[in-house]
Amino acid sequence: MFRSVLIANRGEIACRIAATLRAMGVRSVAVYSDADRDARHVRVADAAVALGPAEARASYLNVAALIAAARQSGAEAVHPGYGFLSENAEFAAAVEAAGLAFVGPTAEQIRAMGDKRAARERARAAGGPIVPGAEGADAAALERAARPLGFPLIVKAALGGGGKGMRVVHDRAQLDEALDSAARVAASAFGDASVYVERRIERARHVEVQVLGDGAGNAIHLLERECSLQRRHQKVMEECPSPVVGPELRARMTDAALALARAVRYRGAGTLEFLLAEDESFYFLEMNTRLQVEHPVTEWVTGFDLVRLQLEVAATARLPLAQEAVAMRGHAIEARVYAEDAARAFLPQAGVAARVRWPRAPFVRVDDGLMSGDAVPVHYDPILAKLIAWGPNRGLALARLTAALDGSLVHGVISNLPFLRALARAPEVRRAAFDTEWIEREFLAGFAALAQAPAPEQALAAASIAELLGLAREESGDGAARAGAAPTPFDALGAWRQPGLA
Amino acid sequence: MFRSVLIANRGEIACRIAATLRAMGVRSVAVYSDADRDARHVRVADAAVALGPAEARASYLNVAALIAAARQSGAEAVHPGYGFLSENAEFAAAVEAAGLAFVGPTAEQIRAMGDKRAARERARAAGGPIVPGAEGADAAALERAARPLGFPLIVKAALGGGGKGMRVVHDRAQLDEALDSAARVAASAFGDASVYVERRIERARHVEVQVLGDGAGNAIHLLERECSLQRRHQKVMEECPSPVVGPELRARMTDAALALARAVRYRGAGTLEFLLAEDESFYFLEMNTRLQVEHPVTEWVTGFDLVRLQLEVAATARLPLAQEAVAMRGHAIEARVYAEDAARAFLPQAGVAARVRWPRAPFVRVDDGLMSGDAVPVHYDPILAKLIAWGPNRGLALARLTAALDGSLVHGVISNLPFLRALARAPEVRRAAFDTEWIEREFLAGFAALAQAPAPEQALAAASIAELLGLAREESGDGAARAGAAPTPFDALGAWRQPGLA
Amino acid sequence: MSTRLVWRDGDRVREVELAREADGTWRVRVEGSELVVRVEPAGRGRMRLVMDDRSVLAEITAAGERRFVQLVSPAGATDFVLDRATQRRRKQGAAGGGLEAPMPGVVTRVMVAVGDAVAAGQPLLALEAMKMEHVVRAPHAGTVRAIAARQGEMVQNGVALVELEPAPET
Amino acid sequence: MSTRLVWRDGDRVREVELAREADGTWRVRVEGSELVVRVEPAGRGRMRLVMDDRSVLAEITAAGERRFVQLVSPAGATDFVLDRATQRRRKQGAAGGGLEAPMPGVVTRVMVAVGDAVAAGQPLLALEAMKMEHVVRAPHAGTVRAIAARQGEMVQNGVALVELEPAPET
Repeated sequence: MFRSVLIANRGEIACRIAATLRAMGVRSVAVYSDADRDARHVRVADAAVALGPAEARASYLNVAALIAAARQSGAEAVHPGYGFLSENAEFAAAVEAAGLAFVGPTAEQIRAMGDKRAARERARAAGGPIVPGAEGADAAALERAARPLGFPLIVKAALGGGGKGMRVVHDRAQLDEALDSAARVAASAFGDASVYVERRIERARHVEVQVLGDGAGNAIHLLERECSLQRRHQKVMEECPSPVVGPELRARMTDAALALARAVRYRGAGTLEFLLAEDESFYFLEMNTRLQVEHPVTEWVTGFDLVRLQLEVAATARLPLAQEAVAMRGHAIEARVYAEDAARAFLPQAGVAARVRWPRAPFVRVDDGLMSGDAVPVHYDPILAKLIAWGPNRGLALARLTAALDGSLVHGVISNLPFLRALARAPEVRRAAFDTEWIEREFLAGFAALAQAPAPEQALAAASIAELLGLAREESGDGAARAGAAPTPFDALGAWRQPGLA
Repeated sequence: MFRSVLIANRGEIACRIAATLRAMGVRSVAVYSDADRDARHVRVADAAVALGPAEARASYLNVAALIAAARQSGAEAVHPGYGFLSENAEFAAAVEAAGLAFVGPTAEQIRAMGDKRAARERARAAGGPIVPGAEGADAAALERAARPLGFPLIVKAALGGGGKGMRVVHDRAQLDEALDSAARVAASAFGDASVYVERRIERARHVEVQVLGDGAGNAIHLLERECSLQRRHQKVMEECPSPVVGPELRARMTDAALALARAVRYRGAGTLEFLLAEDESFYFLEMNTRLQVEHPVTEWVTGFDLVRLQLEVAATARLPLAQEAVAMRGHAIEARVYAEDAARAFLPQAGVAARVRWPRAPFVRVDDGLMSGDAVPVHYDPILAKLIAWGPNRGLALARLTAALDGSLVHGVISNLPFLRALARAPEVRRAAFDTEWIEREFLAGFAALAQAPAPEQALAAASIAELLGLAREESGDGAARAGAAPTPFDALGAWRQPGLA
Repeated sequence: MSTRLVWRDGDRVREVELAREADGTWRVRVEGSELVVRVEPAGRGRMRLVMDDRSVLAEITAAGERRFVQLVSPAGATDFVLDRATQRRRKQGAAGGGLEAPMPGVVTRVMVAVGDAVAAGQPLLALEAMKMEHVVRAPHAGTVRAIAARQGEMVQNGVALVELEPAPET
Repeated sequence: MSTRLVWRDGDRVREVELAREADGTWRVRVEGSELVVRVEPAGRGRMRLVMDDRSVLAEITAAGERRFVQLVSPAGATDFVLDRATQRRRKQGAAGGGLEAPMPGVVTRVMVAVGDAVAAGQPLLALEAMKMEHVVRAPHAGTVRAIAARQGEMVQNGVALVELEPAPET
């Protein structure tokens, strides 16, 4: 095993990787931008190297600075986490060129899977089901090729991701403009105007399969995850197993995933995303060549630490376990806590999280990157933490997740906790009756009305009483927060215990 | 299910019970003494009732105040936790006489199992193996009856517990004095001078079986726990399963446990403690008629929430699961963090825990009752938290527990964390080669030498540099701590970033 | 003796009148309805509001003018952000809003200059944060009197960006 | 320019001499050996001591005269409690110790009175905390000059309980 690993990331995922390194006795090296000097991921690592200015381009996306940090700190391997450079082939190549191990697939595999159109082709070649689609050298050719597919269609950027550049087209009249617009967005966002079209699968669910390959053509799977609860193609809650996948469908989906992973001789942990139609047909969507945000639900249900498995594959080029060792126990659900204002179009938030409290409860796990007084910088993805709950069945897991959301507090920065609490209580979520567009189609309007309703009298009463009891002191805001204090009305004043006050 | 449950306890166990109630949607009612007004268990409950002065006798042991609190708060049931009144038959009777459900066995069952000698008789009647022993109306009769047992022997108080009043006798010459002394201690500690003797089983392990009964003669088991790591008969680390119990022995032990539980028509969760000899023979020791401190290891390995099971039995008088539903997965180990100075004879500590940090890591659970700035009162058992780690095998669980201990910080009050860290790293603990006396016989001396060694230069350097950088300000001690701050050298002074300082 | 407090609650202005009785209970009037609450300690940073038939845990954190309020009851937790509605902010709110930074971010483009006449809905400047761009538009026609932010500058949530004098009504 | 600090480390008195170099590094001398360390930030409340061949995380918390120190390295975490060794405390330590409360607790019995002559090892008073009783005994023969605690009183760790004047050496 490596003696020292550099974590080329920040926030909760950097903390989570450091936890596994500590349990393995491997020295962890954190990196940080100027905005993250005091961040939790710096505090938990054995060593830390400054990268540069706050902007991601100058720090967490700065390949040269990261390679220099790895060399300087004596790291033998680099774990990229998710986001940032985790799916950047040039970074993977640069790490290996520097004589270090990249905890992930080869640069070629990242490149091949990063081109969504090429990935589709590989999936097709490996016998995987793909959504009927069409390509074409130019708009006219594409349009001709798309004719047999019927409508609705989706136009996608070849190099896209995260839904960027995607357009849904309901009839022939919209197609020209959509192709044009998608190509423009693709050119500006991904530096390549190539687009392709796919038939749109209605009311589809997003189900993905976790795989682990040794780089020599062997691969195993670690079950599937259900990630249909999305807002604008961003996952909100994920679970393992999928509540709609039975043993037979699971076998078919994992077989398809493994066929592709083996065909490309995939190395490390990866995820094959599928669209699952209501008739249980499924279609390859794309492959993520990195650790997923939602990996903890798989960890809980299978009992395996995915970061540890990644490191073992990277260190030995061998699979550390056999398929037979993977068993499913119970059900796990994750909720992603973001600094965003769900009541105001989910605008991202930043600032100082003066007071933060995450729950501790049996069968609840919290992967957090933030404690009271920590800053939420404006520069990065605003994920604050992930709450994960397990239960012997889905109902109990969801009840525990709901209680965990109620037991969470983020003050000083607006978070999406109210949104997640409402979502966890929605009857459709309890019944698992949703598809990838359900949140936007059916849930959001009701939530927005709720979120914009006047605050109840009790809230106004509580705030007003606290104000009279001394909270109004301005220094109890940012100042105290920076000093690690949790400002409260009672800290400042014992007077409230005296009945004679006011 | 009950709509509202009063938790007649404090600290980590009160917090842990409240967590399950919250996930079940049941209103929780905390109780608190004057010393616990600001304690964490008060903060997490839906309602809270003051009991009285700090001394346990006037608060957490005050039956009348507890019954009044339950009535006043509208609770329908009372969960006693462990310790305090959890094994007090009069309390259980008073709760039921008040028309409330007692989350535990009947008063008669508590009384019957509380008399260790009577419990031995019941175990023998149920066909359970008991340590060969002897009784007698007076010292002379006891001595005569004990002759066939040989030596060494143990003299025990009939109503004793926790090792109080126990004496080991190595030869005939010591017996008279030991009987005399044990009777005196028993009379003063338990109000009853009755004693009995048992043959001493050498190098025995402490293995206990978790059972759950419906009160009508049906009972299931939830595997065994290994609790041999003890100091002065106090458990220090516990695990599930026992590393020395295989399927055949497990079947024999759980059968013996269930025979007794069924014979007494046991109601609720209980634990049958056994001594396990090196030849795999085992002997009934006693039965604990309550939730054990170490229940989380069972929860993790079986996947069941024991507090929830207790509540379900109390509410329905039915077993909520069948024996077939209980399966074993992986291995879990718990370490108990106490406020005690392991370097100075484990003297209990109290004060303000100015800074507290518990780890968050995959497969690690922390049951805590203490956050930064909280008081550790002098009046109660000084348990601060329990760290529990799970792994697919014992080695990984222990590695994670070790990392969790390293990731814990308790400042302001001396804790036994250094002791636990050393213990988790001991080769005998790694090999699971220990018995109930191993810590005192072989581990303590080496640890004491280590603990009393001079602090390393790095520690002196760190403290001195911090001092020069401004930590010396006296107010950063208790004052700031009470205000919820985490005092640190860096909070007070940004000057250390300037290379020109000093 | 009672005290009056004014809060900004989203787009609303809320008035609270409260008084403490001789027996220590609080009498809180919010828009016509009245709450009688007893306040109990609930550990550092928390209080319990006890009313006739129920009680609720409340936790309040100050951050500048804003107060973060969490209420917890057996039915769950809810979070609110209230703002000490100062004279300045209420006036701005009345002028139509939309001229404060809706999120913290970096000003990527400034599309107007002081003295410009702008139409309602016209883009004034653009902010970017965490991969999202947000365009601040004129809430009404008028003349730009001041611009408080420069391109490349980082601004906090709620900071005034543009001062816009309304065009005379026609 | 260097600074000298004196610490009580258990029963020991430890002296530290430290100076900051022009380049920002610290030169720390402890009983003859010398450490050269660079101090880096490691988040609020933590610092990283970087030495030639290794680095260690350090976290220090003040509680009265005591400093709680945690060091964390890949080899694990270790905790230490150091005491600002004031003149008063060092003198007491030199007098034999044992007259301070060894743990926080309630004084259950006071077995001597002011003016009593006591023998070495004689019980002076008893403390109880969390079910444990601890008897404080005279570390040497002498005369009781003062008793700072009464029966039933709660005392903190380290508080002086009895002032004992040593008997003249024979």
